[in-house]
Amino acid sequence: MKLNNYIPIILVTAALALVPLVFSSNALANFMAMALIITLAAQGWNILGGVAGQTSFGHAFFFGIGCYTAAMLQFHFGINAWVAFILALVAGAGAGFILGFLSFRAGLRGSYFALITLAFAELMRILANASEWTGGAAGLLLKLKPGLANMQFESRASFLWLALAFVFVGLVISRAIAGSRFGAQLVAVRENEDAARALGVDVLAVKLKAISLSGAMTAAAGVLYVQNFLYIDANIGFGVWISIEALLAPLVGGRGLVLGPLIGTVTLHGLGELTKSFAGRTPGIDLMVFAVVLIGVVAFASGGVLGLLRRFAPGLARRIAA
Amino acid sequence: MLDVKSIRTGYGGVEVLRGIDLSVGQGEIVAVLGANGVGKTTLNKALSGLLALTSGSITFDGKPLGGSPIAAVEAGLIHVPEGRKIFPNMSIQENLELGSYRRGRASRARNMERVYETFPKLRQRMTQMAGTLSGGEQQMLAIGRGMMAEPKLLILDEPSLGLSPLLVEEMFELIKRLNADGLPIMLVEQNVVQSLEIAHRAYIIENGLVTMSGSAADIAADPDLKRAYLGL
Amino acid sequence: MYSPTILIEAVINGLLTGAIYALIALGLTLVYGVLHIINFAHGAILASAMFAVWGLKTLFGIDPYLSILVLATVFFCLGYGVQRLIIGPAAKGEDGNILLITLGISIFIENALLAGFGSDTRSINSDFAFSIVEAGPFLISSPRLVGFAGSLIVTALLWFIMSRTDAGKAIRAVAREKLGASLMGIDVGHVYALTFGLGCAALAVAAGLLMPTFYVNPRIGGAFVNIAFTIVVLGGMGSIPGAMIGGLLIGLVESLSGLLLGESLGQIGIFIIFILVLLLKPTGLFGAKA
Amino acid sequence: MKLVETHLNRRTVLKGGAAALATLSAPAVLRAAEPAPIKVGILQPVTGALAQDGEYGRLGAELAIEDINKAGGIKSLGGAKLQMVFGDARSTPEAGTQEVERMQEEGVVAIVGGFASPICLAASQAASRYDLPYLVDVGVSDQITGRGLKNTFRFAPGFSICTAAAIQNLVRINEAAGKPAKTVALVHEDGLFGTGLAKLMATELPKYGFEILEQIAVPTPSRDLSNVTLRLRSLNPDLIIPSTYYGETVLLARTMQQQRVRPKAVYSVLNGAASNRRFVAEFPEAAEGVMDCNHWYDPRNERSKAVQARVEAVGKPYNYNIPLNYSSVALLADALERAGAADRGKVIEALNTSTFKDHLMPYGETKFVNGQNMGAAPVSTQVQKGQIKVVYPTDFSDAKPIFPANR
Amino acid sequence: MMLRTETITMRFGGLTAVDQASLAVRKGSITGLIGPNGAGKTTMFAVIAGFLQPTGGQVLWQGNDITRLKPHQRAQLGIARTFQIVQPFQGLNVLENITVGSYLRHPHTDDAIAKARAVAERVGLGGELEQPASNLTVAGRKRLELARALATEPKLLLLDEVLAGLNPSEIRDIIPVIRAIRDDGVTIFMIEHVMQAVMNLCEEVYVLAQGQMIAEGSPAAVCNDAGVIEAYLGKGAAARIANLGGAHA
Repeated sequence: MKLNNYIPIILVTAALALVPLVFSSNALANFMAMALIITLAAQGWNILGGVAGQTSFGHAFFFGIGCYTAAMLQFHFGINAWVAFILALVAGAGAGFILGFLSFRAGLRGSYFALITLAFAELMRILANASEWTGGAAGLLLKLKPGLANMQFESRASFLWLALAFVFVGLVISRAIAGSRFGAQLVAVRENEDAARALGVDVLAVKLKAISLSGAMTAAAGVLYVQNFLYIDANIGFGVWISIEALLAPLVGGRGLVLGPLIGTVTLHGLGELTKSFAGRTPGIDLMVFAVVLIGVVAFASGGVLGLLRRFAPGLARRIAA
Repeated sequence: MLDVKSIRTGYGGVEVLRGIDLSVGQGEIVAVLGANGVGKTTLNKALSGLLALTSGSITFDGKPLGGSPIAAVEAGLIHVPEGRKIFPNMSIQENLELGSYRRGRASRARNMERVYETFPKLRQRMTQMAGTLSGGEQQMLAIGRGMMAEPKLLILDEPSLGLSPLLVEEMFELIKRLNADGLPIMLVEQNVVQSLEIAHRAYIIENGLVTMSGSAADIAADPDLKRAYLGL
Repeated sequence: MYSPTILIEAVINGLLTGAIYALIALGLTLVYGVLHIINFAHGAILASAMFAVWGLKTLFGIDPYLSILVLATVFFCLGYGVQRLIIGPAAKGEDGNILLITLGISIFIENALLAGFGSDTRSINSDFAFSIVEAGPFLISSPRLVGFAGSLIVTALLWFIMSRTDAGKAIRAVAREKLGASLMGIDVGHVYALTFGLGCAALAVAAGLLMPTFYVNPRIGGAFVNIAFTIVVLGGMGSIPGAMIGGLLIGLVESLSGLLLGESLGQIGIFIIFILVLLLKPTGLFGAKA
Repeated sequence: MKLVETHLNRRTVLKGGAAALATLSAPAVLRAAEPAPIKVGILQPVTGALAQDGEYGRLGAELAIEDINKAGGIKSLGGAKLQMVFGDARSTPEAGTQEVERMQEEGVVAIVGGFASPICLAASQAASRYDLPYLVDVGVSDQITGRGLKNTFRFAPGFSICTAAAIQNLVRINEAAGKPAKTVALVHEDGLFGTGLAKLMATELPKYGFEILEQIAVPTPSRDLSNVTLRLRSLNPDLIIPSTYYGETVLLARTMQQQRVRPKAVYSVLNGAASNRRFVAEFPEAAEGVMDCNHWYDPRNERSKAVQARVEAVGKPYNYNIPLNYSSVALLADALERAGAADRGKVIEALNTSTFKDHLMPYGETKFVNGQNMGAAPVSTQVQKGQIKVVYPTDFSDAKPIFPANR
Repeated sequence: MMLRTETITMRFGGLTAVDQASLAVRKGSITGLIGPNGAGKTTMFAVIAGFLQPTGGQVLWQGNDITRLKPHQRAQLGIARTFQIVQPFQGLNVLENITVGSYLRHPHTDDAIAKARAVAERVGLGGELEQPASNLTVAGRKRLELARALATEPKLLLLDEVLAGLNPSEIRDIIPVIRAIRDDGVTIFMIEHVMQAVMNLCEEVYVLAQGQMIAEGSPAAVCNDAGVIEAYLGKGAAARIANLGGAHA
């Protein structure tokens, strides 16, 4: 572990942590907290979809499992929020392992893998919408009891810092992976499974590790969501929106790169706010602009924001993308 | 017929052809020979417009050849690729029909009759899926499909590849027959001896350059030939 | 247990619905089979076609069945243009890019519909929509019979195009052997656009057949896309007969499981089929080996 | 307190709108004599899946603010005008929360709206962090007022009030007609709303002599309800009670019409379509005779008629979101008036002691118990000759129920 | 014997790619596998390295049956292969590419990188460590392919046409590298078309044609085998070449 590699991460995190101290806007803090939750989900996606190259259309599967595990444990059993959080991570990892075991062993790749993740997310959405345990379509509501023990906070800034801490851990994990044997094996599997096999990489095991880790990370984002809004229903937890958010951010920010999800989320959500501000009263205009920009980004800046940076400011890109 | 002047090209900055000159005249069989990986397939891709040139020129039938496969086909330069590249999900009949997709459509029926005469085996299996044919039959189909476009020049890329010795023999006989009707053929092969037996002229390519050229008989007699192949 | 009459009628209903599903899946499977991409804009394009049918009827009083001819042409051209001018050039051949672009197109269309029509659910009222054919004890909805017939006709037409015309053969050729096809002088970019256009035209027909009995809102595509995915996977990605038979099967499964297990559990059944097919036989019933 | 002029026509609406605009955009100097405006947060989803409902809600709130200001603002505060701070909840709870934070920063004194239960749940909770009064407009979930949040109030009836009233109304209507309906089939969406309702009906209705033949759950969205109709046809119930969303109800009604399923009555509860003007306009035949127990305005209320005229003059249907939001804003204005200060604590207090009556709804006096207005109740409506009529309770009805319906 | 295959048969559908092929590679040797295109050489390698499960026959590693082991397990045992069509990890630079190999025996990053650097040095890529793999020339990629396999510290190295596509001077440069690898104790089994290299390097050569093992022996002996010449140059070639030889003698 070379500290040098972690400097950009520390700097970015520190800069974000200072925001609520500089601007005392709760709306801003709240906006950032939501963006960070999505960043965390996207970081999970990025490990599997970006680094290991297994594109998932259904990360809502993990997000929802995180949401519901945390919510149900607290709601039905009154389990401490932090314990529930740990168990939600385990559930996310387990869900990843099971999904991976089934699909990777069956040899699913590319579109087929993407579709099966989608199917699992949808299946869970229907089940969560119908089951009494999950509160059905009305969802589950947690009691508002601010306090560190309950993972709830009076001030918006505190929650932002909590979310930031998670994202920071996510960044550190991603960075550590990038410089490790596991990371090298992930990229090898992404680029060429046969070549990886020839070099002694147990491809199935590596993919299973990746999907479990990815599942746990995205589940953590789900827990944060629940702790922030104290409410969850099937369309939030297992809805298509989070699958898309988790996938778009790394693709826009820079697929497979440590800071890709964070940069992507900030770009997309910043863009969303921007288009919303000049869209006027007609609903939908803002997202139309958003879609045009998205297509434009793909057409003219494949490789994402970091890819652009590489082209125009290679030095800077090197330093931050490491 | 075909005139290639010092063409250079390659993939992603790696130069594979380093200045090749060659020509094919009316009614000729010209063999382009060389071991694996010397750039024969790259040469074919350049000729048929799949690969852009970095420099050099290709003149076909007196006119410069545009840089797309469509232009090449329209001009009558038909390339039967290595590995046949037939359409496995379609019947023999359909494969042949697509041979005249861009050229020779008007006389499709007549040409098809000709192909079936040349390859009676194909006629028997007209409705069979091409993917279920044996290697030799697939090769015949690929050539037949090329003939459907009424080629002015036929480039055959490794037609003997993967065929049993008996079939290889048959294949070369066939090439000779096609040429006997006046069709110029550029034969790209690693099967030296048999290629030289039927070719009028030959080029030997090594590492993206033509290292020997001349009449087939001269080349066959050249002791350097064995060196080029067996490293002796 | 239900009486045989009900069971038979459920089977008929399932087949009638399944045929429309098949038509929607047709475009998806065609595009996947040839371009090897999953078109995320499929549902949004269906929604826009349904709005077009609704608009023609509401504004100009054009019967949905009449508008099919016009809309199929228009949507063919639109699809051709979108692939040729947007997806093709912007994707630069990378799967990840295509995914993002079709996603972007889908967001664009859905929100354009929202901006233009609002989020309201709309439907068409016509006398024909309520007419039925009485066959013994069975009451069969006429518009759905028309839908069934229309779907079969389109499938047959598509089958004819694919097997009898040069353009169709070129599409099949490109689907499996791009290099060989371009060496025959087939313009791969054109074939891609043609395929995309055909997929969109099939959606326009589906829209015309659906609207007399269904409703539309900007997000309606989602209701059909998942089922279309399931059909495509079940029938084998890229297979036209697979889409038709898969559609009928799924329609049947949905209808019977809805009747016997309840409508909600029926939906779960469909996803379980989806997952099982992917895990056990990813090539589907008629799919070619990868 | 007068909220609305008695004579209204399209021109005055337009003029009023223009005047309000002029006031807002007038230079500060000209308004210097007036007290500072009171900011009121209006939260509605105007993009996303619920956009259309959000637009109606916004319209209702806008009309109310316009009327209050024209009538001289909040008099106890020196005629201070209300100023709308609008937030788009984008049909998601998190966007709703985000807008609450923004409104809080802009200094609103209270928030009205939310529309959907999930948005209301999340937004009212976010507002509770700042003790910001939150008036729910539509969201019916019992959880909204069941959490003990001091800041959250709901003017409209919640789920349990609605269902209790629905059952009671049905029983009365049936009894009055000589109990023609005995057998019942329940068709409900498979979410908690529909399932909960069905369960309640299934336990309550038999107490009144009804026989439940079947409970049929349908998913949202449904692509095909032929089988459901098939089962209904074979069951041949006297009464069909659907609790589904708009699209499914339309589909069901049309399929039933097509398959010639003609029960003695269709009686729906909190249904997305049966009291929707678009449905009635587009499918007059399928809609005819359908009854619904739902939010509805007081058809005899003159002010409601006036607001309805203004809404219809701009080409919008007078859906219940409009009077509900209108009334909620008026309720807030009344609380401000009585609080005598734009102070959150005092407004909450004033709401808790509210006896507000000047609303457009068929409710009695407003009386909040744990945030729920106990004076609120749904009414039973019926589509009669293409018109949605209130048929029960008789205190508010403008037509008699046709039961059994001649379908 | 380090490696032995016994009557390996590999069928794909109706096609028999390898038919009852047996061979043996002696420890410390450089053994060659030659044959015309499409003879089944690469299929044979895939079977040995575990990428294909043979339809029939056995693969024996130091006397043990390893026919059922997975590729990564065989790599663990010490069997490394290169690919005929080089397959660098495009997203990684040269050093990282090699490190994927060296991680097999060195789980710690620093050790793995040190090992990778040493291997890169040895195959002559020392100057291009930071280059993206996609920037390398054909010769560079071949070296990278070799380096990656070497970095797994194999006992047996399967080289699939590492010389194909190189020019004579590049070939001259790489031959000593291969020999040095053997001298360090790595047994080498190579598929090669460049006969000059085969002659130069191999002690023992197997000839595969149409999926069948048609000859084995020293390179010189094999090259003068009439069956081999026919397999290579076509029917009747042996006689003609014999004539040519006579003419020049």
